[in-house]
Amino acid sequence: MEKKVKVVLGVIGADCHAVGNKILDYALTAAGFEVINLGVLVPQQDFVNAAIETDAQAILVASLYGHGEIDCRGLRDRCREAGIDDILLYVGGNLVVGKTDFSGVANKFQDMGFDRVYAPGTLPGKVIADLQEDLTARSKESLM
Amino acid sequence: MEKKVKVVLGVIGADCHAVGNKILDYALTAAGFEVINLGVLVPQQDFVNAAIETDAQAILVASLYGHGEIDCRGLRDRCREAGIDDILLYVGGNLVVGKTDFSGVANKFQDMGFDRVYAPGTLPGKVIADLQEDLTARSKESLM
Amino acid sequence: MELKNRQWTHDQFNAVRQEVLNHWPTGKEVDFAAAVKYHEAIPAKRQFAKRLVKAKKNGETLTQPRAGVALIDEHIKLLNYLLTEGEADLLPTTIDSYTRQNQYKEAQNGIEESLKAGRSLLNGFPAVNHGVAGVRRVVESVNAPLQVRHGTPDARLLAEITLAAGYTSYEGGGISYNIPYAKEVSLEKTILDWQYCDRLVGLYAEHGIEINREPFGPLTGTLVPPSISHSVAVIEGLLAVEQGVKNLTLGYGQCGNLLQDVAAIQALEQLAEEYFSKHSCADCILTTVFHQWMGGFPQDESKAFGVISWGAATAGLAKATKVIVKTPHEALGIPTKEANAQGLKATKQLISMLSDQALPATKELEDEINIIKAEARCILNKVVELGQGDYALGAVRAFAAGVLDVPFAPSKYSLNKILPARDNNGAVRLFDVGNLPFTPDLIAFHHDKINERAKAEGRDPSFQMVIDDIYAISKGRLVGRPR
Amino acid sequence: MELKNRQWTHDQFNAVRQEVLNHWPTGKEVDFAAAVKYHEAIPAKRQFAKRLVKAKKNGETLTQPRAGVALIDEHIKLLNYLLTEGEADLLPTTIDSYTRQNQYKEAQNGIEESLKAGRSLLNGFPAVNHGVAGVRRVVESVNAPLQVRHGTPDARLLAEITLAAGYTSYEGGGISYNIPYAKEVSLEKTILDWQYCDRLVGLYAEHGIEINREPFGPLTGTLVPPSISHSVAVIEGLLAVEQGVKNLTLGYGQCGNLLQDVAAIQALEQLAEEYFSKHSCADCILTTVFHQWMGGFPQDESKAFGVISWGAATAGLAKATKVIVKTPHEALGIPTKEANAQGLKATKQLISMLSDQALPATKELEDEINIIKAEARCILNKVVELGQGDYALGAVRAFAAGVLDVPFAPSKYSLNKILPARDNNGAVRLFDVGNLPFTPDLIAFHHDKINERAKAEGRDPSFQMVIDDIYAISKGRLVGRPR
Repeated sequence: MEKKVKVVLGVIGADCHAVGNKILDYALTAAGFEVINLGVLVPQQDFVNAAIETDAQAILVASLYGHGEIDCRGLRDRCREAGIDDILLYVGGNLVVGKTDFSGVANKFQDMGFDRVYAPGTLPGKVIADLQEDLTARSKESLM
Repeated sequence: MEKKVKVVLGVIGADCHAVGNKILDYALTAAGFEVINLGVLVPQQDFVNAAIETDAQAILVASLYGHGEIDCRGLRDRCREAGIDDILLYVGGNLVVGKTDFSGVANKFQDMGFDRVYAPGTLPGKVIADLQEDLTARSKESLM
Repeated sequence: MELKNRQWTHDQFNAVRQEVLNHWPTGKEVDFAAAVKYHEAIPAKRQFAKRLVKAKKNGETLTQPRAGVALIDEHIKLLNYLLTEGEADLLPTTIDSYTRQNQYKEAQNGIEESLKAGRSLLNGFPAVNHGVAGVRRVVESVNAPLQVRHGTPDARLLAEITLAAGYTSYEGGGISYNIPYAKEVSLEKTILDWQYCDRLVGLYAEHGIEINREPFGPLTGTLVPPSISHSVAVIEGLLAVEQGVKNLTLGYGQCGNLLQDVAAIQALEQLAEEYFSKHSCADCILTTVFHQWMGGFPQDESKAFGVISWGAATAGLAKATKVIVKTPHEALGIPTKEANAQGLKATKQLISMLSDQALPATKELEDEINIIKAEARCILNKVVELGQGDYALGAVRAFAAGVLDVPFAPSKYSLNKILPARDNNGAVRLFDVGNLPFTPDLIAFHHDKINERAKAEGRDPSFQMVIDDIYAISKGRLVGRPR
Repeated sequence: MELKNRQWTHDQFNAVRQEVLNHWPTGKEVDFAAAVKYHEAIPAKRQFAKRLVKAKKNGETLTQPRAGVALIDEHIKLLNYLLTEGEADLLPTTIDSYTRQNQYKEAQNGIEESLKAGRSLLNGFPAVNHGVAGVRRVVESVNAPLQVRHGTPDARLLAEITLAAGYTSYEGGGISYNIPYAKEVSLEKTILDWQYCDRLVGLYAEHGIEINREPFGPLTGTLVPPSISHSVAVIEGLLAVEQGVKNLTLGYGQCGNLLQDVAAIQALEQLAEEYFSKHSCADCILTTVFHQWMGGFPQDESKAFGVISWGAATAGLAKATKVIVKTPHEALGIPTKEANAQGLKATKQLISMLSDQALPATKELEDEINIIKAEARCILNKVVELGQGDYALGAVRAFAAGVLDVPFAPSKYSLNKILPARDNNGAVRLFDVGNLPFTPDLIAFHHDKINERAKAEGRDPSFQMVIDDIYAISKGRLVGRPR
């Protein structure tokens, strides 16, 4: 039996809305991933700790209450410090308050070290497809 | 059998809305008046002619499309010229466009020679009561 | 010409046409053969009839605003704004008041004054004055199906010009654009004039051009019982079909009681199908239009949104093919384009949210549908009897006799003997059935409904109820309860 | 203290009270005897319970907004604006997030920062910090019934202060303010803490002061089937009554399908009456609250008006005793007072217009009511069985077993095994019933409803439907159809 790829999932910050989290958990599990779901109200360090403990290959961060920039800044550094610099970091949700140009938001989060940045309303299927693509690319790299 | 008091009723100007006119016709008739209803689209002179022909004691003018001031100006003069200077002149409806202070509107129409000026939404019962009061006052005057 | 419900011959039509096209200089621009060619090139997505048929098939309810200004470029801008920002499915061109009275000189003056003023001084688009070439600029600049909406008793030249210019739908009818819009114009004249319009649409149909026709459903817009407006709609539909119209939209104006309104839309479609098949008009495609609340509106915009939304919800639950949308400025006069788009968007939201629901086909709904149909049958059968088999003659005689009677109509040709009032649930009933040829059962039904309300209010049934109902809406209510 | 659904003794209550009143310095201001005197002087028209009872008797549906800012004077201005301009019948005081987490220091900081900034930097009114005297300034400046609305798992001190200050209604419950609002707080703790709040209300009742209590109906606000939220409402109601509460408002959040929503409000009242009389709680007066759409809102204000109006119409047709109103700014965060008043006015307009109508009591409505009641009975009877006759213990065990299960709840104490999805008409059903103790008939009912939709969509029933439903509202729709 093939070993499942593990991903850490959670809602960062002080928001209790769990709908997207539950949906993504279900969809990722159905797509064959092993999901370590930290639920809501998750501090940065908990994401890193869970990734190390479970040897996960990706951290999927959701932020829903508009303070994503503050909550997410420094997460890549924490990963680096913990020795998992190469882990995939994805982020999505309502990353800023109100309507703003999304490409600016995406650039900002990419500069903060996120590999993928999703606009509000992104479907789980898109995230899964990206994850499979990025993981395949990595395994090819490691074979070279 | 007592002879009924006659009143002339009509919507002045270029408006086709007949709801209030029909309501007032019905209510006045039920209250014992004989109503000469000229309907909608009535020019000033038609009100005066109808009052003379029928020996009416009041002319009730409705104006619904906001141009009441233009349409009603000079009606009292026409009555004077036609020798029915003492006829009761009432006016009501949406006399001006938009929301305005009603007391200003009432003063303006009183200056134009109207005995009673009604705000939008006045109930027929009020008009009937006023009519009965004014007619009683006049008949007392004529007995003195 | 003698009034009869019979298709005009080409000779009859052409004789009148010569005269009509001379009413105003732009009439000379009308070239029928060229117009047919022009229509042939109009893509399906801009054809009113095709869009309605598609909506009916898919169970959609389409949104349509009212809108029109004096000048061509401003009118194009307005329509495109309502299309993109308002997400309207169908677009109108509302005609100005002068054109409605065939006062083309005054309309011309309005155009010139508007040019000087830099804003529209007319309350609609004077299509006759702009002529075929001018109107085509609108047709070619707006990527949506376009309809002429007006209120014109004699709309023959307007039809010639707008249809030649590529409009694919035309509102109005010989009864529905007379009784609520005129005082002393005879029904014979308006029915004849609208036979002309229908025949024109029929001519286009003979040349393969499908143009949608829509009698004006709401009539006076105030407490009109569904069976009355439905009877007029069916008659105007039959007259239109006789002249060769192949695509018809029949309308109804919201009364405010959900059950009655949903029943009314369903009864309208069923009645039309029944009478059309009875009179071998089965090749005409039928759709329905629901008019949001036509009575007085609250001045407060939020409250107006409430009224608009209730109309939208009812249209959606009734599954009307389209809904004519009001604006939050309704109480204040002609709306800004922004307010117009707001009404459209609120409506669109509700239509979408309710797209998967209908009011269930319960016994209560069925009963209400049956009442409306039974009443309309009484009227329609008496109309055809009075007309000795002819609906055109019958309609004229029925209005004279009060067999057809529209409450609160300004026209002296409406007898004005019936008195509508709301029942205890806000449905529109008849406090006085006047001369309507109802069966004793139906008369008793109305009587009982009014009595039920009277009892609930602790007063005797009286005309005061009618008065109270008229004034109720200014207090935000449907039923005028005693103070 | 051991968890049991039994009225706390005075000794038990007083022991805890000493501790609670010491959580923050303002706790010392609470003087129960003085508070009772204060309440005795509050006129009837400012008493929440009395206003609700009157509304229930008259068949009214009252409007209530959500609103709260950091500073007392600004909060008074806000409430008075919503009263006069928004025509609200009932007024709230929404509590800030720090107070909800018992972080009174942070709330104090928020007050000071707000004073400096000249605008509210808190998302609600920090009633604990303002203390009894401060809160009374609000009570004495607003001429309407006032309720505390929050989302506080441990709301004991907040209850002591606001009730002593003269508030006459208090929202929340041991389940409904835990499962959707917390992640790791145990149900035992929150149920005990809410027994305290209920007992406090019961103490006021013993002194002749009637205070309304309202469990939070909508839970997570996303695809919660009515039988789930109703079961929680009945349990919280029974727990409250046991502690001496005499006036209860049970709530439900709009699902969007008219028939289901109207059925839900009626089923809620019937179920509560059934279980209350079964458990000899018949002297508690019951009313209902309908929450307008709790899911995602369109950013466009006109579309938001549409959503608000649909909630208002449903509340009116369902004859709920009150409706909690959203604002056209819902999608954008905390609304301006103007937007709040707009939502209230649109709602008021529809409530008034529909005051004479209800959805008729058809067989279809009856069937839907019966389904909801049958499901809730399965759950409630299993809860009491698991608790060996005790609803408090039963609730804790039921959540552990998935007999009670709230979809999309953040709390780890909700098993999260059930999966809701909409049926072909947009009603919320269960795609996966998880461990809910439903009869085979009920399970088959849900299965059939989901299959009916799957067939209409030409796909197999799958979790994709749940995902599509969640995302549907962003496209203005209820049911997420395949692209």
